[in-house]
Amino acid sequence: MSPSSFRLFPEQASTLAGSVDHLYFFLVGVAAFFSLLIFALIFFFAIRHRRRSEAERPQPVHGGLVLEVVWTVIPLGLVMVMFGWGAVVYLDGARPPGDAMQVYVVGKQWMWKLQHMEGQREINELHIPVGRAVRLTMTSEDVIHSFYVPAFRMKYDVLPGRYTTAWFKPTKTGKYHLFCAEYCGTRHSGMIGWVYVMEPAEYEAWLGGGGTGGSLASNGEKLFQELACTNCHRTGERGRCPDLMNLFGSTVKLADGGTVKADEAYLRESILYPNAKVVAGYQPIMPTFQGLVTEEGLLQLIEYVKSLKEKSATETMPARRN
Amino acid sequence: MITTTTEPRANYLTSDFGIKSWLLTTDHKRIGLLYLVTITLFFILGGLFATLIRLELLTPQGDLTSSETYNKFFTLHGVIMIFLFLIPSIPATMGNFLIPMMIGAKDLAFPRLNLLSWYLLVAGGAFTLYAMFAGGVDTGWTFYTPYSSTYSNTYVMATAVGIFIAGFSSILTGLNFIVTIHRMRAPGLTWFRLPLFVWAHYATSLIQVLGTPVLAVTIVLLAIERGFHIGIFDPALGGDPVLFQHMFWFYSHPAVYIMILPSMGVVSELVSVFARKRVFGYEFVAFSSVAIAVYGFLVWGHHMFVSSQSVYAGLVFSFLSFFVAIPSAIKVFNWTATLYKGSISYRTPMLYAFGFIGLFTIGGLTGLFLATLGVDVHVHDTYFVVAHFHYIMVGGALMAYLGGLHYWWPKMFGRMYPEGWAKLSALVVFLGFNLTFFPQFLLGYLGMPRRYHAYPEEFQVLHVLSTAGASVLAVGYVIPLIYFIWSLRYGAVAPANPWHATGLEWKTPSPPPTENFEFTPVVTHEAYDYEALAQEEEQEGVRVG
Amino acid sequence: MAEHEHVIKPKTYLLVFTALIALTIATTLVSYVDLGALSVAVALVIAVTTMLLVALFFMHVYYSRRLTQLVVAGGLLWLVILLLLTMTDIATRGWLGVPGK
Amino acid sequence: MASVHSPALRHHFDTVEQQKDASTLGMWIFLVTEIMFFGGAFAAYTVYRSLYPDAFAAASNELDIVLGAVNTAVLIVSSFTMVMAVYSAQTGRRKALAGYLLATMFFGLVFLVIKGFEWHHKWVEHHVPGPHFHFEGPYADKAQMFFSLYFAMTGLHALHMVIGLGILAVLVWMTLRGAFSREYYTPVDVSGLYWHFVDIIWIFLFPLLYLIGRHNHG
Repeated sequence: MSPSSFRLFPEQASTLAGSVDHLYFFLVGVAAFFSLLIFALIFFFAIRHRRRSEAERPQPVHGGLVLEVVWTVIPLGLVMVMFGWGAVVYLDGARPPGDAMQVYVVGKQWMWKLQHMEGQREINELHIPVGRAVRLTMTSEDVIHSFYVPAFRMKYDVLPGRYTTAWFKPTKTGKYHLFCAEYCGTRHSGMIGWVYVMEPAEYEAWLGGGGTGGSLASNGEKLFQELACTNCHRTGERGRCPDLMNLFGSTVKLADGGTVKADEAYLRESILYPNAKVVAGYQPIMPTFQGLVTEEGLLQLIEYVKSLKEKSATETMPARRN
Repeated sequence: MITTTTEPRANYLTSDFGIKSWLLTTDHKRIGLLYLVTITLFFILGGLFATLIRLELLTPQGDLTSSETYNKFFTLHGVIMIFLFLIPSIPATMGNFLIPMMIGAKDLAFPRLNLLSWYLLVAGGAFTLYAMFAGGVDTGWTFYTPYSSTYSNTYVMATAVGIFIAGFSSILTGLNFIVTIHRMRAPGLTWFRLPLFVWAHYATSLIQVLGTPVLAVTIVLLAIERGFHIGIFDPALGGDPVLFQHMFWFYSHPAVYIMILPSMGVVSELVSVFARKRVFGYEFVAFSSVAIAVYGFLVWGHHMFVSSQSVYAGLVFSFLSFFVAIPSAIKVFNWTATLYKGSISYRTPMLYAFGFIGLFTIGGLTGLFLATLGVDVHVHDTYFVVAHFHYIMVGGALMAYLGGLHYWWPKMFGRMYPEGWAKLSALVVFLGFNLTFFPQFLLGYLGMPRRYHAYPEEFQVLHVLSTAGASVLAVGYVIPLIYFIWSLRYGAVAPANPWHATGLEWKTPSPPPTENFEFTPVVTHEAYDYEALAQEEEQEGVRVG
Repeated sequence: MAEHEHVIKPKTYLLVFTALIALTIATTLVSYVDLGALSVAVALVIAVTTMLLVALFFMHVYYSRRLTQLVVAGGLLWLVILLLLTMTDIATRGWLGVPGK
Repeated sequence: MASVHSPALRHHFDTVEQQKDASTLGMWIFLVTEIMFFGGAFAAYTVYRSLYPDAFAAASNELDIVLGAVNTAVLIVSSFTMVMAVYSAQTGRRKALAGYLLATMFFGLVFLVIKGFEWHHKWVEHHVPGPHFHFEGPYADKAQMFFSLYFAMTGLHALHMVIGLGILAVLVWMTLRGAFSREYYTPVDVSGLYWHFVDIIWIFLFPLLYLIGRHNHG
């Protein structure tokens, strides 16, 4: 082992790291104070009131209600501070900012597959620019995993059959551990990688280098055509199937009278279980694509549908270009 | 007492001989000893796996065993230590042995059920051992789906059946205790005259009865899913793996209190006897046990802050979790206050009690870190959690178990343990424990995930410290194992009440006769009344000291 | 205590039995009526009433000592805790505007 | 205290009262564990019904409401014969006791037979979850979840019925041997509690499984 790599405190490399650490120091302070208090009192009493003869019979001391109230109320106040402070930090870490750049994560036994909007795919490595918020949309192909970057103080489970989100904003360039934190089977400890935080210019260069085979949305579009979705879903046309233009983020009226917000989870469900939520005015005629699309393919399709935002009349026009 | 010295009466150990008299006994004291032997074996087995885990982690590369094997090690370590050692530990041994005596009864309410409970634990253990010898199980003791239901190809079913059966042992023990404490108390023994040990076991039993069945049905649903490929938790069928976690933790969080509440009961007894003082704030300590048992059921979601549980639920569970801290804090403060102006003896059980209070304080306070949402996101599923629950379960529950064993050993076997060796081992255990587990807090905050077979180099220094501590700890556990066995034959003969303690269990010979008491005792004063005891001893002519 | 001395008349049992059968018929028939979201509530109210009749009279909870009544109430309370806190997660996903949570 | 001498009094109790109280309390606590055991299954049911209400309604309509209602009535009748058995024991009528116990067993068996027919029917219709599962209409996937829960819950309930029948058989045998008297009939009493509990579980299973969204489909 190299002794230089030894450390006792993790690096702070995200906006969240500082606020988590502040809260942590507060907790360490409280814990240290009470531990030392108890230790000191035990030592002091044990020595001061040690048994001097076997026949010794100490005078009984009767409990005091005041004391009981004091040592109930003080801890109660302290833990309420912990709760409030912890909740603020947690909500901060849970809500991705609107301008965050999107990265898709697929976990599988035992690797991380990451896709950038621009189409770059990575395995067990994530390259990102410093100073820009990154929003992860994550799912798993098999069991539960957990995306954990200690230097960012950020962790969130990655579940099969569901999209979870997490975000961070790196503040320091460098190379940071990426771990799987939820036990996922034999090579769990091998499901690790690196997050590379780069200067924006460096990142642009990295993005430019190497053929990417098109953006995520354009790959999604290709898949959309390969799967013959275009036969029914035609943009700007009210055919047998709903128009997908401007769908993402809108509120969809359903056949059973309810409504649903068209988010990633809804799109995913509609591709895999088309009859679960049928749009008002349409028949449940869409076949399921279960087993025909991989998790990564699903993310590409979703990104394609997301890209159908502009008032463009031509349906073949990709929404984003490299 | 003076009259009996001429001709020693048969006690529960000598009343009958032969293997049948043990395997078919309905005497709660003998059943307690059956448990003692059984769980000691499971502890040694679980400890063996712990040793192997620590050896593997000595180096960053996974070089001692393969990752398959390592995963089986930590799974079996967890399953055996939790379900076959810690859950039965204090209640099934000392609780079984002492509760009827402490309340002045001849036996538990359902003696045959008590024996059945022991057989169920043995059967559950047998299934687990079968799984172990057939090839092991690698899901972790938490059995999260869909890994356990679909992906693992190890002996999940056999282990699950083992846990299911052992669970019924726990349920029936709890049921037996509740009925016994309600219905079998001696005349005059009102609720607020009960020893705090009994209060703690009553609270524990509530959890066993209310929580364990949910684990049982969760295991049934898991088995149906794994055995028949029909999915309750399978995302491919619209199932929710997070539901499994809810149902699992509904039991498994309160289960932590099944392990720690009885130890709190033991420590209350020890602190009182060796300070010769009534426990400060008796009512508060008694009610805090029940409060912990009740609150314990409202907080399970704090194991799931990053599981994709809703943010709102996260806030609710975090808020509720902090309230468990209050009754725990009340206990620690009251124990400490009990020492004030006491007559404090440094006998071995008291050393363990000191150790318990200190380590439980650290364990409890670090629990606050995990209830705090913002910090838990970082330390969840890292060695911080591992360190925290070992401070509670090993530093807390196991220290109290050993303290209690030393304290009641003379009552159980009529022999004293060797004090010098015992003090030495208590010291070794305390030092070894801290060396093993304190570095793990640092590892956890650094980001070392749990259940890792191999790890990045920068974590090695702390892992080496931890492994070094574990070897010290192992020595600390081997010493008592040797001298306890030695004392059965060579230990000094113990008097009926070697500590000048107040409980009813000390008013009967050591070891006690089969029926516990010659006459049903009548209780006329509160627990821990050392003045009344002194008067009694004076009348009976017992020389103090 | 009072439990085994208290012999309840078969007439009471017969009355309760009739009520139970009537409730079963009621719940079956009412399920054909469109009550919207209320239908679950109605079905549960009838089921709880039926349960209470069985528990109070057939199982003698009505005549039992306080402790038994407490045990029953405690068991039901814990069931509510299990259901309520589990649904605290399931029913509140997305409440705080965090996608997927 | 030891003045009460009953052959049924075990050595570690002081009085028959204490012994009976202990048994009754023990059975009630056991029933609480049963509440929590079934409670876990009800929790799963609640979660999935709240997530997939339409699929649950569609799948529920595949169940036979008549058989379900008849079975509910059969169980209520068996509960009635069970309380009458307890009453007969309290009043020391041994023959009536045996008769009511046998009647309870009979209705219990009727319930299981009807249940068996229902299960068989589901098997024939491929409504048993697993690789052969088939469900017409838009809700095939989520309907399988309903049937998984249906089989798990009714299966666990039926298992409890079978255990109950075993207990009743023992009681009949004990009655015929003259084990019970006006003074001692605790086993009848506590077994009755168990039987009624199993009845109550069904009282909830019936509306929750059979009676969802009937008005939509008739």
